[in-house]
Amino acid sequence: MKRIYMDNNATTAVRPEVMEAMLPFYKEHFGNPSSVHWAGRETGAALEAAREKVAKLINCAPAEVVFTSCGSEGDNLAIKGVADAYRDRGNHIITTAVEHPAVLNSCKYLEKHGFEVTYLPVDGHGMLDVSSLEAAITDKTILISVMWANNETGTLFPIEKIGAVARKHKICFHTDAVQAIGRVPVDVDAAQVDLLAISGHKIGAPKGVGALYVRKGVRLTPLVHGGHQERNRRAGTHNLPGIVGLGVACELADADLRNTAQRLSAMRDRLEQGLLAAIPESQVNGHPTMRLPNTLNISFNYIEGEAVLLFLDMQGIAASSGSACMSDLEGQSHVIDAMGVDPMMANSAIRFGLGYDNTEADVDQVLEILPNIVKKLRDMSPFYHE
Amino acid sequence: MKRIYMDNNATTAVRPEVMEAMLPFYKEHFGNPSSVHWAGRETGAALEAAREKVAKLINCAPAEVVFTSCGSEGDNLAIKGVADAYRDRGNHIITTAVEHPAVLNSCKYLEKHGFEVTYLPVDGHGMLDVSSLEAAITDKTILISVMWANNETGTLFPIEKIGAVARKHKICFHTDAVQAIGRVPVDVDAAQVDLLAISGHKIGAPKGVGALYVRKGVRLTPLVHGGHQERNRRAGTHNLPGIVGLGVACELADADLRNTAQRLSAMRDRLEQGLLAAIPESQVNGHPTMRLPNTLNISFNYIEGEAVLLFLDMQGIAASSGSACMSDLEGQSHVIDAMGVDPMMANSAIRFGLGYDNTEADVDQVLEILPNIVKKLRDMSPFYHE
Amino acid sequence: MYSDKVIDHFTNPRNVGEIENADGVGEKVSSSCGDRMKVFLKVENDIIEDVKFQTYGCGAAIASSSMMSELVIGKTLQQALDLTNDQVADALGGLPAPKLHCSNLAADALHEAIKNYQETNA
Amino acid sequence: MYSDKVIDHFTNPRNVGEIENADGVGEKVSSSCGDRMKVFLKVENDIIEDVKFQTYGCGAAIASSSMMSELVIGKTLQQALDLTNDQVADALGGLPAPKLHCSNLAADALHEAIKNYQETNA
Ligand SMILES: Cc1ncc(COP(=O)(O)O)c(C=O)c1O
Ligand SMILES: Cc1ncc(COP(=O)(O)O)c(C=O)c1O
Ligand code: FES
Ligand code: FES
Repeated sequence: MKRIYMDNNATTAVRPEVMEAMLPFYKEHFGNPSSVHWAGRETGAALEAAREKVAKLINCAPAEVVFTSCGSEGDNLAIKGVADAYRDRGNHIITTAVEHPAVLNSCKYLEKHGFEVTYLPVDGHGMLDVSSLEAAITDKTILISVMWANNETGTLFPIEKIGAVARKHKICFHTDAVQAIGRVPVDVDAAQVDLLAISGHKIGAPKGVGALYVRKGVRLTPLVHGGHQERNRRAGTHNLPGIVGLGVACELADADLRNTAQRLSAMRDRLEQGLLAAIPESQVNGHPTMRLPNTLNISFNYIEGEAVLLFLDMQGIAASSGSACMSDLEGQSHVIDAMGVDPMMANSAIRFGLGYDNTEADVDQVLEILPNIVKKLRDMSPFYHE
Repeated sequence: MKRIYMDNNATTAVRPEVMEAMLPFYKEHFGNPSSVHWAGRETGAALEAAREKVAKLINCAPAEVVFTSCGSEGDNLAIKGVADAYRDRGNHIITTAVEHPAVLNSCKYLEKHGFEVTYLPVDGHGMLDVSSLEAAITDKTILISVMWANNETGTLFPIEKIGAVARKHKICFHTDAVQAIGRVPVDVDAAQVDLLAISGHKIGAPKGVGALYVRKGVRLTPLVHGGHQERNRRAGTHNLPGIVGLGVACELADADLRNTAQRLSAMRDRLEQGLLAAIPESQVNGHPTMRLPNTLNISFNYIEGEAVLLFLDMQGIAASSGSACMSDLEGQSHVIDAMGVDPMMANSAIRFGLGYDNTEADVDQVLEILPNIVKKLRDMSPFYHE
Repeated sequence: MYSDKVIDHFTNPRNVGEIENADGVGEKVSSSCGDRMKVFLKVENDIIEDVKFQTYGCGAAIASSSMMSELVIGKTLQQALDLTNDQVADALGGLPAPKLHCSNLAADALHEAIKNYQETNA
Repeated sequence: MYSDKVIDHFTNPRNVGEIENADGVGEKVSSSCGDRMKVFLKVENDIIEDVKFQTYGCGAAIASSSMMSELVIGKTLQQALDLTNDQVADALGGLPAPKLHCSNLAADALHEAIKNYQETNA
């Protein structure tokens, strides 16, 4: 059975060029980049070369890049770090209802520690209204945290407009760009972003490495205190192979961003049109046009998502569910929920995240298999027969 | 020129068996262990197998192991996590003056947030007095954090005695075992430890992975909030290859702990005796017997450590300096300082950290080279001629 | 994550469908996840002659429904009433902890159907 | 981290030692790191005939001392007084930022030695 991986929003395989670049840094060049001897010097240079590559992809200065262990850590560092450093100025944070748990749960933690958080709603396409964001600003607002692209639906927020609002009101602006990076152009300068989190394993670098862009001049209390690494913004011995891998992944993303986006969105559109045509009472969740090129979140009424995923899985197709029934028993996704999707539709939401390795044949395969799965499950569903 | 690496307290090379075990998890088995499809299942099983191996090395239940990104993160999670979770019980923390910066700077951060911290002194051998620790306990004490082995001198603290004191007073006991793990036997049960931080890259696993042991029942506010990973104690997609590597490194450490310790301490002792004999006015910093088997911290009066290290480096020998002149301009090491070592002696402290790969020939080489370096530098030193 | 038995029953669920003019019909909606199961019975001389089900739910819910139907066809009503959720889960070779509640649907909906039969034939 | 010139001067420092019956002796202790340098001068007709130094310090301090000695031998006292710390660092091909203060020792100790010469010969 051919295995088809269409869950690239959850994680990606390490790209071969990335792997090759990392390999020498495990056993041969393993020195601690903070060491002054030969073993440290060779890795120290690699560390800074990787920093430059990350900086280039997002158009910032290398010194503004802080290496982290993952996207979640970057979000936590940005949000808690700014909250602590700017506490004297205010205690209000603005975010949205559809952020990743790394952002939402950081905010909830801060709510327990004297902060007030506004969670902005989204419309039926998962889109945010910038004027209501501006209206939510108070003189106590010290941070705006709005994601660049939503991980479940792929909806792209108007980051440049939000950046302009934040800058106008002189408020720090953090964006979780974990899903956006490598998929759409990201320019921290053009977008007037102050902090931006990325994660390696979503763009062909390995798990265990990420980065946070921190604009020069932005104060930040560290999340991990300790040694002087990362200009005192993140302690801990550098994950050198991972960082080298992240650098190469950023370089590759930079080089083939436009081509990949075109190729993936063409495949994604074919998958989307094919499924909508073959399966009545199905709908796309997310914005029709302002959407990541690789992401399709689709619902099939009357059935439940986990069952669909299991059947897909048994035929070798890896996709995922917005509702994550297995890991979150409270039920459906907070994202689809915030969009006001009908609960039964919401329960069947399936996310396909295309990646470098997917082919047209993969799309054909899903188009062949999935309509039958839906039919089988609908035949079993009490709702379908009523 | 043969390169000799004797800085294994800073970091180690990845062991070949570890590398081999990790390799399949970058490109082939790359699924997110939280995913329910085939790609997630194969890595989910590997994740739990690694957890069992770590648990076995330190004698705890697998569910008590929380994977982290490094030793520093583990220390921060333990200290800030307990401080936040037990804040209602008190605001006093006891630690020592010679902890790693990950512990000291976490404590300093907490001091800014309403906590009080006692930094216990050490004696000339870097040893701690357990009765003065017990005397420092107040009814507000919620955490004791004392390292198992010191990273600069190798001095081993009486962890079992401290564990007994902490248990008697029902206070959480965290120990930074980053240097101890894999070098001396570590049993969290026998030592009555509640939290214990380890770091992969000190024991032949890669950089970017670590673990925190958290005894069942100990409450802990997460450092990284977000998804449900690690039973809600550490969010973020798992660094699967790193975690697999840590598991194998723990398994290897478990298997050859006694042999390695014997082999390394024999080499270390020969190095120590040889240098003391060849170089007048030299001294060992650290405890004469209660010391890591692989560590030698030695001072040569009248000269400065960085110069010694540079000459060693030019001859291919990587060692490190307690004083880290390069990275910390405030001067000498806080550890050697706390031991009351004469400042000029302290300034020349050099640390050798032996590892798996070192041979008797390496020791011979250092014994041949280092006395000449000291002589050359002393000839240059104004103090030596006065 | 799922046992082979769960996968088997999920992939090829036994007794899916409805029974026209059923002797008893019962239904259960999970309070924890909103999933739903409907059971149809054919009863003769206190013996369950036939069972059919419709399930809107996860893989575990579908497998539990199928397993339940196999366990009770040919049994007396009392035997069917004695069937517990745990027995369904056990017969499936166990369920992962977060999925244990799914097996509840099956026995509960069955018991509702028997109640319905007993009420309409009382 | 260090330039080749620094490494060269550190490895083979020029003019290490002391001058017996020196015409001028100066010394400087770094306030930031406690490192120390001592400079000995032989002066004839306002020309620096010879320089020797002793340094207790890091690699940058030793290289700076050596470079300083090369730069001033044969120069007039005024030229030597005009030598700045920056010039010593530049002559070494630059120093890493946290090591810039180390080059201060060299020019400062030299100037102290000249002062000492001028005072004793005033
Ligand atoms: C005693 C001790 N604690 C903590 C750490 C921090 O570990 P890591 O560099 O993995 O964050 C180290 C090593 O640097 C250490 O030696
Ligand atoms: C939008 C978004 N933010 C944050 C994260 C967290 O990234 P990581 O898993 O690397 O911590 C993810 C992925 O899981 C994501 O999709
Ligand atoms: S999750 Fe709803 S029945 Fe299983
Ligand atoms: S560090 Fe003291 S002179 Fe360089």
